[in-house]
Amino acid sequence: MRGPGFLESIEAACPGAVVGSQLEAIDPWIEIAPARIADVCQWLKTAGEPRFDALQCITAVDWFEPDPKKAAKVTWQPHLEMVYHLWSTPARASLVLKVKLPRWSGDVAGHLPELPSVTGVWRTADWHEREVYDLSGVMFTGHPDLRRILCPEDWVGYPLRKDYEMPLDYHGIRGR
Amino acid sequence: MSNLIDDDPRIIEFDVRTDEMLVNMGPQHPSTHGVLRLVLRTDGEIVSETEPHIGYLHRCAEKIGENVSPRQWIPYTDRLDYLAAMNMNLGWALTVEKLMRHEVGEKARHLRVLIAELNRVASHLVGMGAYGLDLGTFSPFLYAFREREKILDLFEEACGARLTYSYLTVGGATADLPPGWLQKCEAFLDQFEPIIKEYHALLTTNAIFVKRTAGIGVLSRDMAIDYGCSGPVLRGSGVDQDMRRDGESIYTGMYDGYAFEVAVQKDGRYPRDHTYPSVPKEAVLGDCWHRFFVRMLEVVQSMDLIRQAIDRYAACREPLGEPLKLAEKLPVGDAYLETEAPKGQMGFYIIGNGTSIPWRVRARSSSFSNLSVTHELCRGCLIADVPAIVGSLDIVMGEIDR
Amino acid sequence: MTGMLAMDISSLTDTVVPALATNFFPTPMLAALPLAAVNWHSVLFLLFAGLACGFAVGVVAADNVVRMALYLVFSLGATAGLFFLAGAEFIGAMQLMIYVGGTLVLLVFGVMLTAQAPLVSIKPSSSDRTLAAVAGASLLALLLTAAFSVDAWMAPGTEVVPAPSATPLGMALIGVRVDTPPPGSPAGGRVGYMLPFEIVSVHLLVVLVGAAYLARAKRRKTPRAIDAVASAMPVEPVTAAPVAAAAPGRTAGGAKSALVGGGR
Amino acid sequence: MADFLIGLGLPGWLAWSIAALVSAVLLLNVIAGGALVFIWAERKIAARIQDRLGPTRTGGRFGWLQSLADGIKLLAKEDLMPEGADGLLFRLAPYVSFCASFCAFIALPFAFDVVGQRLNVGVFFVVAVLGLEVFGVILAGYASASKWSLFGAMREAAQVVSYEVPLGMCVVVPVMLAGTMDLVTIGEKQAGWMSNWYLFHDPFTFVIFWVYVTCAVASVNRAPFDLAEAESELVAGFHTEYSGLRWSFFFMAEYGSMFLVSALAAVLFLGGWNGPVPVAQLVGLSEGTGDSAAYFVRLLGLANLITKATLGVLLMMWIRWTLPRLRIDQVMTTCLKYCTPIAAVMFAGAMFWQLLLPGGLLPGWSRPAGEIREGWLEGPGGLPTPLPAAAASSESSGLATRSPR
Amino acid sequence: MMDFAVAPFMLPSGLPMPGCLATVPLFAANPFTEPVGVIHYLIVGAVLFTAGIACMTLKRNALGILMGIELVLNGANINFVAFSSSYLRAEGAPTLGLDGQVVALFVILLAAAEAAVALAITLNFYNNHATVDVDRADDLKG
Repeated sequence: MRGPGFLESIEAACPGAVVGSQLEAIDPWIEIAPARIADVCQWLKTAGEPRFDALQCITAVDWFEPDPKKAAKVTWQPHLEMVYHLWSTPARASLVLKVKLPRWSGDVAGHLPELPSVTGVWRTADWHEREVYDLSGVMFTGHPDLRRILCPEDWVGYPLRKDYEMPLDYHGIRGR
Repeated sequence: MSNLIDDDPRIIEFDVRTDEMLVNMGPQHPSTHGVLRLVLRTDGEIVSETEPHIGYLHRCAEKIGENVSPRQWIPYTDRLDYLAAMNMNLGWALTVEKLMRHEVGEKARHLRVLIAELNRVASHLVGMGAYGLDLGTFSPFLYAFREREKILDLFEEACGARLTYSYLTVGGATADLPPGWLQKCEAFLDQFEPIIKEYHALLTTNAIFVKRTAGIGVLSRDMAIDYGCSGPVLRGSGVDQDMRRDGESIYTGMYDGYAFEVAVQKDGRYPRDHTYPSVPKEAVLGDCWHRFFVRMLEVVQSMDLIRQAIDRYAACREPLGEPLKLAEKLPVGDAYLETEAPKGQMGFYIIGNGTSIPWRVRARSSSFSNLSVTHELCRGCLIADVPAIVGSLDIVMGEIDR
Repeated sequence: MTGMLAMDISSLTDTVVPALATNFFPTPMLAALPLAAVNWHSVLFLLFAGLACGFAVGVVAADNVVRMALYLVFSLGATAGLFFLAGAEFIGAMQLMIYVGGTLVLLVFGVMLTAQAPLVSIKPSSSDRTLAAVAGASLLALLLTAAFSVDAWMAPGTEVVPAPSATPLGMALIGVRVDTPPPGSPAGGRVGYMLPFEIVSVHLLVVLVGAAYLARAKRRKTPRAIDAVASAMPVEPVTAAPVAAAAPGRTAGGAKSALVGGGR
Repeated sequence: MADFLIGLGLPGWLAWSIAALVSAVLLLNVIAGGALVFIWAERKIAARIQDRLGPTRTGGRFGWLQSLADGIKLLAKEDLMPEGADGLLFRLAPYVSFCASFCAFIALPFAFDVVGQRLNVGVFFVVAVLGLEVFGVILAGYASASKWSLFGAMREAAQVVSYEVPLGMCVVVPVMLAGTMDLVTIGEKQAGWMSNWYLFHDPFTFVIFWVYVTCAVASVNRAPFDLAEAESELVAGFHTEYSGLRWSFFFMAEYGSMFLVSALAAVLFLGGWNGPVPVAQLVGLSEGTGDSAAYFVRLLGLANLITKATLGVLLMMWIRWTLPRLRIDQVMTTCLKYCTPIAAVMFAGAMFWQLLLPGGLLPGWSRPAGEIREGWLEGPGGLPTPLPAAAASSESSGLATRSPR
Repeated sequence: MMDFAVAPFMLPSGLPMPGCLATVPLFAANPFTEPVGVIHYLIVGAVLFTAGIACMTLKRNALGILMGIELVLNGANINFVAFSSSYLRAEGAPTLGLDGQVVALFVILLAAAEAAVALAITLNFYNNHATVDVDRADDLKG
């Protein structure tokens, strides 16, 4: 059961979860409400047809234009976007889910946006979410062991944010 | 005396009390491939818990991707999986072409198959040699590198570099193959064919190798899919998935017209297994031995693909075609593509915003997910098994830490 | 260890004609040598005895239990040398192999297993030390007076090189006494050791099985983390589940996004 | 040697002490020289197996001075000691290990009666002293104050101690066949054609030889059994913290015991100094016919034994560079479940073979009936009766030129 | 053969004066040239025996006591071998002959067995009380 019918089946299964969709893009995607991402993923993995039993990749994209001149011409509002690439092994089909998050929760700089963790659905999400937390600063609720994975434990700041400033020194090692 | 022990709440363990030891393996440990640090919680010889610490080789290549044009980022993809740089370049080039909906010519397509499969052979040779090193035998490592040197000579002639090539780029390749290269490649394949039997005799059917790998680190089918493992690690557990056949049409299109079988155990048997050694009886599907054996099958399969690519490349008359300009404008939109790199499925994700600089670049590493399975596989094994298991996953730290 | 060599030397020393030596080396060097004929057996005895007693006292004096074990190894090694010097070479080799090579390795294993930081060196208080020294000295004095009281033991040895004792010992252990009765011992009374030999072998078996049973890994009230998990590890059945859509040999059309529609 | 010095007019005891000193230094040179040659041979063989050249330039032609270069490097290297280490034990460990492997050379015969000290319990003494080497390892592991070296030391100690059992059983078979533990007599009884070697004495001894080789390789910690310095897990095991001269003592002890174990195999199973073809007998030379002939026969014997021992060492090197390493529990299972039971069964088989077919299978083989064991004749009714004193000494002295027994 | 007479030092009362022990001429002339007799072995045996007893009393570590036992057994062994050796036998004095060596052999074997059991007990003790300090082994006190 493919194509537009698939979209309806998701909406039927999880009413109110699908916020938007874009079917003409190179990789068509569906936008999911932040609070419902875990339920949709659970459904996709267990009840959906075809079963999406593998999570390929979780990416965090920081839509924020630091340069004021360009910021004026930009059409979108500054926000943080989570992109989930799923894969169905039996049906060899791919699916892209997107979730829009505020850059900072409650627009208070420093408070990380919240998002329910999908570690319960796919075990591989454990490390992927730790990397997104480490590099882009997103708090995953329900994650068993949310620590920095690539940067040192006591690193300050989230490198992949557009407005990230490289610290001048770290434990005496000069940054620039 | 015995009842005193039984009901005494203080006494929990009766065994000879060896307190749990936190033992560090790495980051500069000779057996882990590159700078990986494994913290083992051991009780005597038995490892009760393994925790990999990564990030020692983290260069934040993705941040740099947001400041350079796609063709300028090609050298960074070389440094991800430095043992199979050609496959990395190919993956990134295809992703950008997918975003720009650009089709490369026939000659470029066959050239890419030829070069990518040759690099897969080189990468698997390193994997085989290093695995022998992990299990304590030094000679296979040198046999493997002797053959790999010949492949590197071929690459050096093609693009001038031996490790980080930046040869396959967006829109084709930087330069066409020099005359006489195909004959040299064919000569290499002819003399390499019988040597595969040597590797099988040296390692695959070696009684001690089987004892050290068969039945060790068994990765079940569901756990492999659940942890996002891919490539030989996934196929070693019996999952019939290979991106060259099941991937996106832009990538499988490259292999259009190639006779090609996925090297995985279908209903209990490997394809064409009459020429390879039989599966030892202790080997369980999904253990270290099967992962190793799948890699050896893929080497033979890749050599077959290379021969077909040579004939098709020679048949193409028209010139190779120019790669895209350095500062090519990227359309608005995003594209994600997974290609079958030697270590597993290497995913690239690009978001274009109309300028020549991408808005976001993401590299999904196969070894990153393959390594995340270690703490499941190493639970309850002996210390000597940890390098055997980590070695069988064939991980490269450059790709994991990005 | 080179005790045997000394025995050959000593048995030959009395056959040498000292006069022959002097005319060949008229130089004063030879005359300067004060010792008439060094009895190598005595020199080696002094060496090994010194080692044995020195390291035995070392064992008592040392506080670090690992050092005590090391001194004990050297002391028993020197005792093996003494056995060789006394002509009991089979017992010397047995001491080296069973005692030093077996028992003490067991002891060192025991030390390694229990030598956690606080237990490695337990210092006895100084009052205990003096008490032990006094008791030891008095016991030693008592033993030595008893030893010196018998005149027969005081006389020096006759240095009769004994016949090799390995085979007679072996034969004695299976009940056939083949060694000629030593002069002066009662003629008949030589008894074979068949019964004690069998008893010791059974005894060893029982003791070692008992010791292994005593030190076995007993059942646990709360299973160790790894036992619980190891049994729960999901191991797939050997045959892979057949994949639903078996792909034809050639590469079929690429994967489609589920949203775009159109079958495989 | 001693008679020669006495002839010079030195007093007896001085002559004997110099003779003892000379033979001790000679034995030390055997180990040092052996280590020198074997280090070079190991590099060359490893290279050949791995399809490369190995050292070629040091010392001119075939890089033969490579070992000397290594030696100088080791001498120049600083002898480090980890700060948490137990000073006394750390310094003592290499010497304990080296002395154990050196002591065993005392009882090893290189040709007929060319032996440091002809012990009546030769075999037993060698196996006993081999067991002492484990103390050096345990001390090194404990004194290096690091978890990994302690792991390595414990593994090796457990392995060596448990492999002593099958090793002892394999060694007992040739002793049973020869009737004595004296290595010189064992070698002497295998004189003559190759068929007299104990290896071909009966099928059970043949199997026991291969079990001996496995246990020897394991008890010397080589090849598939080298758990102690399993680089992949323990980063060189117990001698991780050693460098410079101390490390070279462990190295020399390893090569010394490798040579020793293969020389013991040669004497026990491969006829020691008796070549496959009894050249000396064919040419008519033998012990008794004059001094220079005896000297030549012994030289030939020495050459035979050295070649056999070196072949054994080369075999160990060959195994090392081809086979991967076993896990510690697999090493233990091979010892307890394979080596020991096979050795026991073969030992029983050899015993019954000896009992039922004393003369051997082929009637042509003439084995002296009523084997003389250590001077005890088979008396009436099979009960061994002691030889009359005179006969005993003359019988054995016929063979030995000078030992008074 | 030069033999040496031993000055009688026994007092008529039979009890030797402790002070005079040091004056007993063990080696009449020079220890390097005089042959070794049984008495020298007895001295070494006595020293080892005493060291063993002192070690057993002094050490609070269970393994220290075990080592003391080993020393005591070895002291006894030396005496057995000394009496059985014909080399050390004085003129006409009877020796144990082979019996001495066989007994020493059995002592060595049984010491191995004894050490195994003792270690098993020590490990068990260590296991249950996380210490081998013997003074702490007071569980059975009333």
